[in-house]
Amino acid sequence: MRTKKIASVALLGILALSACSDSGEPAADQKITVGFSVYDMQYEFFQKMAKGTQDAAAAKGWEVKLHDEKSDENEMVTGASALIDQGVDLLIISPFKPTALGPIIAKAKAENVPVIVNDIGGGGTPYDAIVISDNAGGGKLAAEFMDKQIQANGSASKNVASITCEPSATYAARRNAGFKEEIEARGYTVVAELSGNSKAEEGYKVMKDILAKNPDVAGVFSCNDPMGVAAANAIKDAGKSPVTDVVSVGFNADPEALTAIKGDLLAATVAQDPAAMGGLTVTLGEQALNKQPIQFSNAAEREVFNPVTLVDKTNVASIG
Amino acid sequence: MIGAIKKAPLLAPLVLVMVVLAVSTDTFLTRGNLENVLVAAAILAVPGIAMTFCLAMGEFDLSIGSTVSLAGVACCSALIAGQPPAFSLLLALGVGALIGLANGVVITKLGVTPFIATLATMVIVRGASLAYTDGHDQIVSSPGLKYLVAGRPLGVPMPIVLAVVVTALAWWTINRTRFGRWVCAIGSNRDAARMSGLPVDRIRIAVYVLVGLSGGLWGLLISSQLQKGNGQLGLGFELDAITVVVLGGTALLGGRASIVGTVLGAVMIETIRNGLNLLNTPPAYQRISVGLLLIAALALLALRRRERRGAPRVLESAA
Amino acid sequence: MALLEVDGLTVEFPGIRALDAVCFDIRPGEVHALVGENGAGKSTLLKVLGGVHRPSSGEVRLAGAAYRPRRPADALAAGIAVIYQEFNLYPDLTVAENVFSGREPCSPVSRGIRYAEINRRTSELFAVLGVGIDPAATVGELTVSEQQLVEICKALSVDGRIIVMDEPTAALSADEVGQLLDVVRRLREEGRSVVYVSHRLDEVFALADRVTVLRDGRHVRTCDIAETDPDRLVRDMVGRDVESVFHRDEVRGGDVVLELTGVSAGRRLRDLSLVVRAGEVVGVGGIAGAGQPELSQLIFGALAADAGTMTLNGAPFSPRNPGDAMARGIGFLHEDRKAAGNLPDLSIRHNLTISVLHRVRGAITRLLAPARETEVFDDYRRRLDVKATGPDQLIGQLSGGNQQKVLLGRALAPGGRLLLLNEPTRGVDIGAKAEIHRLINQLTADGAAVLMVSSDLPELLGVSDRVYVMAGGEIVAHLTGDDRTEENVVACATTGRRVFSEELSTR
Amino acid sequence: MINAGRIWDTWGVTALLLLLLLCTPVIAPGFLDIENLQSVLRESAYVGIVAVGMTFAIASGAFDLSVGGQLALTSVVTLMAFNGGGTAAAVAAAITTGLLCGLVNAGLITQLRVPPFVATLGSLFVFRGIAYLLTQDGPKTLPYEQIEAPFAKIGSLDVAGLPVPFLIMVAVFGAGWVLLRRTAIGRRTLAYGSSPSAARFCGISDTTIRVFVFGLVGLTVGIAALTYITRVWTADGSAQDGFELKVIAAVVLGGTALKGGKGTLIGTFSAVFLVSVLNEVLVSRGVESAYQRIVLGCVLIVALTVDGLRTRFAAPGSFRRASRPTS
Repeated sequence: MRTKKIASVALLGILALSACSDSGEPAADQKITVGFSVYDMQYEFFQKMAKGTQDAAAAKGWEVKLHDEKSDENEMVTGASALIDQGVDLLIISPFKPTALGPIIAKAKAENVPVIVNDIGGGGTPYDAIVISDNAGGGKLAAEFMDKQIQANGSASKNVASITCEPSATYAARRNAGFKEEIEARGYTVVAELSGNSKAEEGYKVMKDILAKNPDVAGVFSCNDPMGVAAANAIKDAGKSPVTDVVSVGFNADPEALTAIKGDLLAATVAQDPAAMGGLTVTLGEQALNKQPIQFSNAAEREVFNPVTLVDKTNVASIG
Repeated sequence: MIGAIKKAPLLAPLVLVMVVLAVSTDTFLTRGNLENVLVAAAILAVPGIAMTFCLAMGEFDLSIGSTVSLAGVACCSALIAGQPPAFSLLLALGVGALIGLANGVVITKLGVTPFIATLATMVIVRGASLAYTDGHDQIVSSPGLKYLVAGRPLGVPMPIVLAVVVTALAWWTINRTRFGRWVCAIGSNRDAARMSGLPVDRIRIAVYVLVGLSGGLWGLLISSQLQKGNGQLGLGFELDAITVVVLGGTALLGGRASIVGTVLGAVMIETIRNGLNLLNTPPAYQRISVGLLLIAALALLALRRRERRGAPRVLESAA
Repeated sequence: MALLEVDGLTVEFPGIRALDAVCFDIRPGEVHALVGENGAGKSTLLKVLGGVHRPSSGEVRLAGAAYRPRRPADALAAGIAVIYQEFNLYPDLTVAENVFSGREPCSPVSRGIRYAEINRRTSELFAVLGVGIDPAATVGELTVSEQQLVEICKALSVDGRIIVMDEPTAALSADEVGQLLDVVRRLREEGRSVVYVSHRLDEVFALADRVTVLRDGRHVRTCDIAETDPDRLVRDMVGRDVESVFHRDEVRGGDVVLELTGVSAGRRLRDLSLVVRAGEVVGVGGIAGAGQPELSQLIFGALAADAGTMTLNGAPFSPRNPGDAMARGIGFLHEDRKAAGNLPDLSIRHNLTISVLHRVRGAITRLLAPARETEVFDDYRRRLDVKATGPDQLIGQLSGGNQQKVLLGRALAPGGRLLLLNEPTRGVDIGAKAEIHRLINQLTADGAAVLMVSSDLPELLGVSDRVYVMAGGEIVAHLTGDDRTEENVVACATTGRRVFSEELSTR
Repeated sequence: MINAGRIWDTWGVTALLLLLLLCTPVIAPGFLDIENLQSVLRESAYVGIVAVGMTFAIASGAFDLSVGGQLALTSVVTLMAFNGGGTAAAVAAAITTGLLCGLVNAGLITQLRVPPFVATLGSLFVFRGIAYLLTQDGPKTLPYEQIEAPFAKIGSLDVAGLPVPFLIMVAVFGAGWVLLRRTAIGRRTLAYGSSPSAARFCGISDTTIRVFVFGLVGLTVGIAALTYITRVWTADGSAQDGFELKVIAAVVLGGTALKGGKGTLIGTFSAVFLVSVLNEVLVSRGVESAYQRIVLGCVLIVALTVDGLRTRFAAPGSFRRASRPTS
């Protein structure tokens, strides 16, 4: 029993000792270091965003420290804080949970490190700027396209559906809200608004249920492409066309969506340009570092919009 | 009739839920919707049945969700590389079986507890799947693969055909063949099984291979639906498969297996999911209802068993 | 010509030599008893024969050829069937499935087991044994003695030439023992050899042709049963003289400690009335399943009474759980040491103090004080003469007798005036048995009251001052003085005769 | 032989951790920076705290699959309480909610007689479901304006160079050690896990143990939730998906056997840090997350293999439960 105690004290001692043997020299070199904390490198979208950021930074001769949040809010806070601890001059973050930005921003403020948020924001935190794809605007674009396509299909039904992500995904909620507002303004009814939890598997099942419940549904908007393409597959498996029978629109312009559009397996998707967004964050970061004023698209929220575009069969060849 | 109800205690609540849904929605009983439910249930039942073997043996396998992903990736990558569909399907099943074999060997030969061994494979296999795809979708457009979900031999959707065949085979195996009885024997008394000369390790490995195979098939069915494979598919599926078996009552029996219970469990879960979607209910309620259902069904079953014999035999840990 | 010869067999485990150059042989068609105290190496020998352990050196020859089983299946294939003390049955499978486990005949096409065939063959085997058990019944629902018969049936089904039984009567009641002995004789008539391991010398003398004594892993001697007698055998086993007759001190009836009046519990216990006084040992006998352990559990609060009243030391007593009973100072020893006695992952010290944790706490901190625990343990270790290497040994590492002493210590520790002892010497070797009896004597001399459930008739009659006999959940006899005879106990337990001596009969 | 086994049970993982720490200057320079070490100690706290409760659960022969749901629900409720009533309310809410969740589990197990595995699988769905319900309008957050609130500081403050969450974790481990080794209820928990039927005849009540163990798990979740949300400032139904596996893995890796009867908090403590240090080392080596998983999985298997092989080959001689003493 006693040996255990001694050893555990010893263990703590080692941890504490090694903590004291700190190298702690200030980062005095000239070269600017950017910390980039990214949502999850498992996704192509964020791989592209990281590439865009790294390329832009390299062009300026900066060094980039990359941190993968691995879709975990604890990892996000830990890793981003660690970047600040490592003495980065600028923090760019595409947060897994924007609501968890608070402690990171607080730490950055204390260390005088400017923070540029990429893609998803909110949480009421005083970051220096946020680059966002216009999620709500993208939803509106999707609604416009859907309306046009439904009319072109000659469908009489005014019933449409939407497949959302899990409630915690703020960005997806904005897409859905934008879509819903616009499509209802155009006289349609959203008869089903169900969650596919961002997962393709569930998007497929949910779409099947929607088709069973409202066989006359004329269009479906999915808040991300995995669910969008899955829903389109479900529509196809039910013997209908995801373009001419049930107008299927996704969001993100993932490669699978582009492939599907080319093959008439998806009507449209909303393209964001993650690489450009990454580049934009670096530009904004430089302005923040140099204390230059930033041109906000929405100054109240310190938002800088990166435009989204609608991709359908007509322009798919020019994308990606 | 009464005997049937006793053997499958889920039947009554299932009928009840169906009646409620039939009354409260006008679309539940349409042919298309019922087919939806049954197809989804069939896809869930197949791995559930394999997992039934595992739980009857007193163990469980957490790696099946990752197997789904890797098998799907294997199949789709092979198709993309221009391999014939038949080969690609077999490759996926082979990958599944191989993962099962690895589980079985680690558990029996290295003596690692199933919980940890399969947890580790779950992490490793998911990692392998992500590493191989580097996060990219493996998109295919293969009628051969599509046939697995969209095919309708004799007008019956292929997943249902598969599930019926698997159910029948599994029922026969578990109740009437040596292998099945040996699985139950191990679940009933592992030491005795060793002492009476059963090839315990080989049986356990075989069961894990079976679960791996079913994971491979599950991955194929999902990839067939979505026409793609990637590292994100099948997240959390292990819990779904185990839930179905637990709901079917096998976990409470320990040394007995209820294939019918598992199938009913799958139908029950999919019915509820479908019903809540038809009623436009938020997904939160879906989780709550599945949880409550699990507890209620098992509480009833435990109560009945307690009345019949002394203390309930219980799967408390898979050590 | 011997059927099986064991020559110079040595089995070593890390740190222990379980068997040391043991020689042993079995002739065709004989019952060969194997006796020895716990730890003498009997079970190890059986496990070598059964293919569980492999010998470090020495040889086993079966019908002249070397016999080296690598796993249990090899032993079965060679016609050696070992029935271990812990049954190797699957409670969830049917009788026939258990009997043919691993050797089920099945259809070459469907791979289906031929249930008709195994059920029929099982029935035939049971017919040979002279019993009727449904082959399709689930084993978990059978009684212990029926499960024992299933084990024997399993041995017959492999056409075992040599059937080895390890303590087959340990869990059986008197009449079931008789039935089992008949079965063994029948096996011998069929020309099979039986190795019979038992602590009960009366069975050995009733049954065996020859007997082999092991002590401390060594062979002591083998002889025809006619050439020896119980005293001699005991000497051989223990290596010294042991009182084989129970010696009970004179008793003075003290105050009533426990009184039950018309107590019932469901269908298992009906209208029980009994009295236990300070300083006396009250025995409870009967065939297995008559409700004796349930009676003790009811008094201990582990089984709820639904009618009747109990008093303890004159005060009303209605325990809702064992904790209540322990708080009132009642000690309890369960009959199944393995399943409901030992705490296998705990040290012997912790096994003992678990019943008195409130007494080993520090005064101020209210935390468990290891020093006080050790004190309590050392006290009982001395009183009970527990042989262990240290207080931190796991209980499973002790011999059965010493395990039982630790558990007795646990029962005594609450310090009460009433002890409920179920089968206090089951599975315990002769030396330890005598010590436990001596201890009971000593406890009652100090004024404790003991209620002892025992299926060992000599023990029941020898140790108890008064005996209650139960049948079908009722008390059917109360025997005192000269009425305490084996004949009375057996007759009352099995035939419906009722004998009430003294006070209860005048009620 | 036997002693070596017992020592490995308790100290094996600690040895591995020390070995890894000794190697870090070579394989991961920069790991020993003070901020980095603080970060490692801080980020593992919530896992470690719940692992204490889980060690008790597993030692009693059951495990609690619902801790992920409990953590999500407790975090959500705590944030709601904080936004409504400040620090005191938040702390009270965390402890009460966690405890309540645990008691619900205990109630299901003792009153409805559902085995723990099933009961907690069911309540996992239910707790998460309720957390989702409460956050249908979006995640609950700690507002940035509250940055100076004492509550918000819990997760980020250091005392004497040691992060507060880590200190809380150490305190919980200390309390847990005393509870397990030096109190009657702790001893009874071990006895119950060792043999429930024998424990019953030692006057140990099934209900008491279940209520204690699952209540304790809930309590630790409550405490963990405090350190967790003050770190991430947000919670919703999806918070820490898969948390239960993380915690159970740490406990088992630490040397607590799933069959019950044994529990080693020191092992659990080391295992928690073994996993996070390893993770940190892999990250600092720039290993991609996919490969990180593979390495972590392999380490799990290797660590448990040593234990598995030891019990397997030691079987005939050491008197473990698998082979009983012979007579």
